[in-house]
Amino acid sequence: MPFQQIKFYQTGTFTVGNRLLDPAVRTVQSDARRSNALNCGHRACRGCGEALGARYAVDAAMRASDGNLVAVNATGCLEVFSTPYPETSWQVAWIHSLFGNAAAVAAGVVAAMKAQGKNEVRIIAQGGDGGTADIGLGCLSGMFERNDDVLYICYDNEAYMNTGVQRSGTTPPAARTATTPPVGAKPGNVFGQGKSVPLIAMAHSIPYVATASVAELHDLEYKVEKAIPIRGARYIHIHVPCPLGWGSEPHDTIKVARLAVESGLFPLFEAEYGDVTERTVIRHRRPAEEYLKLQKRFAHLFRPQRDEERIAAIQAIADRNIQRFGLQNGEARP
Amino acid sequence: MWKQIEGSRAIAETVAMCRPQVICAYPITPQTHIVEGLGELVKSGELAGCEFLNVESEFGALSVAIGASATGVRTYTATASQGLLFMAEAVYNAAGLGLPIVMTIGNRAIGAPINIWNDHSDSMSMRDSGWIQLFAETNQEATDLHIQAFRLAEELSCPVMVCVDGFILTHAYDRIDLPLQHQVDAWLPRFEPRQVLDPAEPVSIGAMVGPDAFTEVRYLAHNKQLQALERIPEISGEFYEMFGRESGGLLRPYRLDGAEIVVVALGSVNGTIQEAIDELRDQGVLIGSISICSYRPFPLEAVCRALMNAKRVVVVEKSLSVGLGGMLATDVQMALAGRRQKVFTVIAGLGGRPITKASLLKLFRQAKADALESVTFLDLNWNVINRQLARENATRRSGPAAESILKDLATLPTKMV
Amino acid sequence: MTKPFAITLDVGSSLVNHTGSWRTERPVYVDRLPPCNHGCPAGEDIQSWLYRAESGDYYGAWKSLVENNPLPAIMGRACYHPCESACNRARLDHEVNIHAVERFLGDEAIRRGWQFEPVAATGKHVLVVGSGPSGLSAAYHLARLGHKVVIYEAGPAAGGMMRFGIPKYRLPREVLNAEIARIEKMGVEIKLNTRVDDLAQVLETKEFDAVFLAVGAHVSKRAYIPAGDASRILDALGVLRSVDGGKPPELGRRVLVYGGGNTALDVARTAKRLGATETLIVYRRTREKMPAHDFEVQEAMEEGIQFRWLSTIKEAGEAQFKIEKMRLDEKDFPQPTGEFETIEGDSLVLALGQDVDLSFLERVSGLELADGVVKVDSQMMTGYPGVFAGGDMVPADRTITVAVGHGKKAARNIDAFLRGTAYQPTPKHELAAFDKLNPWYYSDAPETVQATLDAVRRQTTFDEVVSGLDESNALFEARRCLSCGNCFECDNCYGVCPDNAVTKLGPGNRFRFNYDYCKGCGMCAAECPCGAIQMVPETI
Amino acid sequence: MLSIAAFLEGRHAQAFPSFGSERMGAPVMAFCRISDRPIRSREPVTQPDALIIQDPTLLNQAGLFEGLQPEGYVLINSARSLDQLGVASFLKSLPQDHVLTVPATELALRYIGKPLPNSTLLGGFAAMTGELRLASVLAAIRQKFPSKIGETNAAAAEAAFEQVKQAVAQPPLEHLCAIREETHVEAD
Repeated sequence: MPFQQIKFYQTGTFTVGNRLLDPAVRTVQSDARRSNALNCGHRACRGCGEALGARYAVDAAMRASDGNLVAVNATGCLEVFSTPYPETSWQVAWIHSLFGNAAAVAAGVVAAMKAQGKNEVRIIAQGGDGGTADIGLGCLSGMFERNDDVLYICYDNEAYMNTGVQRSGTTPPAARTATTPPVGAKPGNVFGQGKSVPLIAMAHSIPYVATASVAELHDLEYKVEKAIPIRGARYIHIHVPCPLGWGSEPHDTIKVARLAVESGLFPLFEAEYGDVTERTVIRHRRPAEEYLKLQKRFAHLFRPQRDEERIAAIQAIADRNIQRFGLQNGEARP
Repeated sequence: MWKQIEGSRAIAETVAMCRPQVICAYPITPQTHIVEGLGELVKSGELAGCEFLNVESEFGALSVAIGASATGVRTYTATASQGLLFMAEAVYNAAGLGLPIVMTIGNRAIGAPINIWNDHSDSMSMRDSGWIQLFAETNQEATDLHIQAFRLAEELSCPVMVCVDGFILTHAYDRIDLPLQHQVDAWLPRFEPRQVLDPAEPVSIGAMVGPDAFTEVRYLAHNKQLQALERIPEISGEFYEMFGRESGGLLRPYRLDGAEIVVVALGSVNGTIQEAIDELRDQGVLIGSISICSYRPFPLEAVCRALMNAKRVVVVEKSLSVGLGGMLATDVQMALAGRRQKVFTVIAGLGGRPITKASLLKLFRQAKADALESVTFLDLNWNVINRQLARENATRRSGPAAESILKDLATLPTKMV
Repeated sequence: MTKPFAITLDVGSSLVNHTGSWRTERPVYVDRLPPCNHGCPAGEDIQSWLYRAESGDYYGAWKSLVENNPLPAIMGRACYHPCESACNRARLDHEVNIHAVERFLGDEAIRRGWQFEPVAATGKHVLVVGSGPSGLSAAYHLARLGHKVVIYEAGPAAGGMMRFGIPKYRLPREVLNAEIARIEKMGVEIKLNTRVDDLAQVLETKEFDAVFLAVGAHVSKRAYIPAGDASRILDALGVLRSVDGGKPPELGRRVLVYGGGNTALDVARTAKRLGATETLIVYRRTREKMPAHDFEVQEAMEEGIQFRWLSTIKEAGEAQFKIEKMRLDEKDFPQPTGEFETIEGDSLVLALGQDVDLSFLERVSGLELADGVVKVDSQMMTGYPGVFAGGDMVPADRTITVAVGHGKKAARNIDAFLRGTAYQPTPKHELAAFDKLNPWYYSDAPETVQATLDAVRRQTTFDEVVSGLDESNALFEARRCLSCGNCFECDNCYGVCPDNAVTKLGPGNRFRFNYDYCKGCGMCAAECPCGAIQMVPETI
Repeated sequence: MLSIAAFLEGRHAQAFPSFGSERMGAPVMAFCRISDRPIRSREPVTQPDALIIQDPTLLNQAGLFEGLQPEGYVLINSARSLDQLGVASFLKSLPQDHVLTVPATELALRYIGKPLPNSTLLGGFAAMTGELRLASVLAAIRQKFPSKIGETNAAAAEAAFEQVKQAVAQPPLEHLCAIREETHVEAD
């Protein structure tokens, strides 16, 4: 049929589902039989980006592994809101040990599966930015260096939300947290050089590294489904807004994440064996300011008066990302 | 099979006979030879079907072990001293999750000042973590205890530490009767996990438990150790039936017949203590000793029974609860709660200081003469102490104690060993 | 295997925790009125037939289309498509080319010979006067309701203004004939060359239970222009009609057209096709003020038609016309400037608008006339019970689309009248304005530009200027629709809910909220691309 | 190797280093107990029956001979005489033939090709004390170093055994013999 090759505009190329597509090629999230790995009844805040990102990622991993999945979880919001005794929201084999050891526990699970000859079982480890970029970095690096057969997924909401929004290694410049209050001459977080776990992961030359966002479901699922079958250490860093910690509207969670991507502040790319191989080109570029304005954690950049210097400095970070990863030219992945 | 062999090597070969499926290693003296040996056995293929991971830290080592054990395989690791402290968080976690991991501790002091030599401060620091702690008196027992440890751990779904005196046992070449593989296979059942990470039967392990159930969880952990009190002697008995050797058990009495003075100690020092006891017995002194193998769970009843007729109890321990005195002594006192016997604490062998028969004889004679203080520091160099204290009294800024003491030691005549 | 107490839990146990109690707002699914539907004078449900068309179900789409309009092939060509002017897609890239898809469906129906199903007869008889768009539309809708309809057409062929007012190059006659024939197949009888000179007479016969008056405005307005005997002055409709009749008038090489409406353009472009080398449109105001549709002005210019803005014709001579320049006052009314000039011209065609000949109504009692049209109530009934009127005869824009809409509305009211009831239109939904949408989810897609015949060919023949879409283009175009205000099952709400509180009911059945777990975050509403979810406060 | 040799003769033996953090070349001590009954004591040897000194430069170290038994043995790795080493007078209290030197390093260089006198000295020790049979010493050496190194070490030990045997009369048998060995840490 001639129209099969045509893109679908009414159903939108970017919507979750697409009634005109063969169900087999639709997103996992559009499937009425998706695993709902993280089920109803969890105690995450309204509009929680992490809860959304976790279900996106683990459902995709479940489909890619045909249900042969074990998940290891670091301490943090995700663990606390999903498994308060006597209820668990997880529908997959799941273990929580400590804050800083998810990567190592996962390595242990892998070793045990290998020893038992259960090579079909795929292992993921997941944690927040604190458990990944800060306290868990040692174990993570060890897992990478040994090239253990683990897919580590970091849900980055850019602060220690579980303990009440304290600064983490991935908290962006100028952001207000409980430990970087908006007071004094330079309110909010310092303008440090930042800490990019994806780049740290790439420095280990592991088979696969990717960044993803809850605003780009197709892209996210593509990356998880691509990562699952790869043998060896893999890392996916997912940007997940936190309405509570960021001071954004619960219904704006995806919008905020989208602006992070479209401003260039959160670049989407893939890397294999240490080299960037793919990037997701920005469709409609937006100024960083639009992203900042939706979040109370940046309110002090605009009130009482605009902090032109620091707004420009943040825009410069976005510009650098776009230039560095070539986010505006080149072919977007179909 | 008899061998003249280093303790660490004997332990490595025996652990291998228990067919663990995951072993993780991180180097720290004096435990290192054990995992080196196991690494070699895995790489050479002698220990088949086992994954050996070189991890990035002790914290990582036990974390890997937690993951592996939760996946339902027999898991082993070893550490010592600072290493045990660095994995402390995971130590409590493994016990809390009820994972039957077996871990060897090559007992060593804890800094600062950094010290690589033997005492019990490291495992003592984890005595309340929920792990079972078994102390080996000899390298033969160290070897045998590992086989028993796996059985005990897996029966109760509770992790076990086998505490082996660093250097004194780990590095000593001894005459050891190594078990045979077929014996171990016959005696040690397959590991049947109580919980396992299995996509076919998914569960969530490691939930957050609030005030409504936390006490119950903790009580159940305590109850597990009470069950261990029953099983440890039984397992020791069953071990005897297969291997024809007495190893393990709750405690081992020595010449208690009519003993008025009873010495209590953990680990390898019991050998030297027994030498001293023999000599004193020859001189007609009514003295005996008990070597405690199971420190956690602590066998209150058995200890109480063993000390029933003693007039004085001398607890020789290689650790110090700073500001209190002895930890073992405190437990012994609890065992003797309500009885009138005197319990003396002797802090000895800290940071590798040799516990000599001579010093022990002197000590026990004092005990006989009822001339012991409630807390005694064996072979304490009072010259050094007095000078430092004097300095500190003279000026508040007296500099780091350790350095000044080393200066003193250099100027004072001291016995070189 | 006895699992450890409390620290190890069985999966799915969190379902006992009904987080719905956290909610302060609840999402509800709504249907909003798409701007295209809102803007269509014929009351077409455009979105619904585009929805069917985009999945390749052309028959279904056509059936849905003719629910409201029996003339898609004609309308797809001749309608000035206000739907497209209202289309939200224009805010993204370019409005959806709705008329092209409509025309594709209409042509497809003709090609495949799709017909209307016959219905059970009610035994009622209705007379329709005039077979123009509103007459045919009314006849069609009445016939679908089971009434026997007879059309009296004064002219030699059915179609009214569609046939006599719209040039072939915009509406090929075979298309017109095909869609009229389809209506006749339903049992509608068209009596040609049957002029009603006195309606009262017809009414007295009691032959009909109701009458619908749909006579077009065929009488051209005239303006007084002093003219010499030799000067050639014609009226636009006359020219167009004679061209259709096959007896083209003598216009000469240089033709002046006086007026600014669509008819002026039609006649100018016709003159060009009749061989005029120069065709000049003279209009008293500016291009911006011109009532004609801009795209027609554009096409005319492409064909070499010239324009003289701010000008009135004062005198007509043999081959010369005196023109006065005008200026617009503050109220944008043209005022004379007293500057004159003379231009050459062989003939002048007046296109100054048309009137309806209402003389045949004079004797109908109770029926009121005012400013050249018939007064009707909200049911489109005249002062005489059972006599209804629409199209050019009533106060409204005079377009075929409006006429078709009148036909439908009148038919419904006539039906109600025949049943002794009153027609109750269903209340309209809230408008699906652009700000209700989340357009991020639609990828950019430029309008498929219909291939237009090259200008040269256009000027010499009456071939259709704008050609149709092929199937894939039509499909592409249909799929540019944003489905404003109505769920198209894109699964966004189902996908973006962090609490899995949306139940997917399967194809065609849309979704249901599970309020046991919905925390009311509103993400579904924010991310619904077409604005079909609304957040309403919880009553606590 | 000493303890292994004793083990091979069916005796109980215990060997352990003076546990330290020494790096190559630093002076260290190692201890060995040999007995006919199980050895329980875990204290370092403070009153040795025999003292093997691998490096004569350590001779003037304070307390080197402290605790040495009246009937004890001293074997020194040196090509020089006791007089030349200046210890003859200091050790004259010991029985004759209980204090000897043997050029173990020279022998090692000759037979092994490396200045590693350990196993060589064991041959000398066996000859001097008669505590162990040469055969068991050689077996222990071969067990410790399989392959060619074992053979060369054994050859060196045998040579030392012969040299010392020349120098001594039939020695008395001890029942418990504790040996302290003074040496430098070697890389093996």
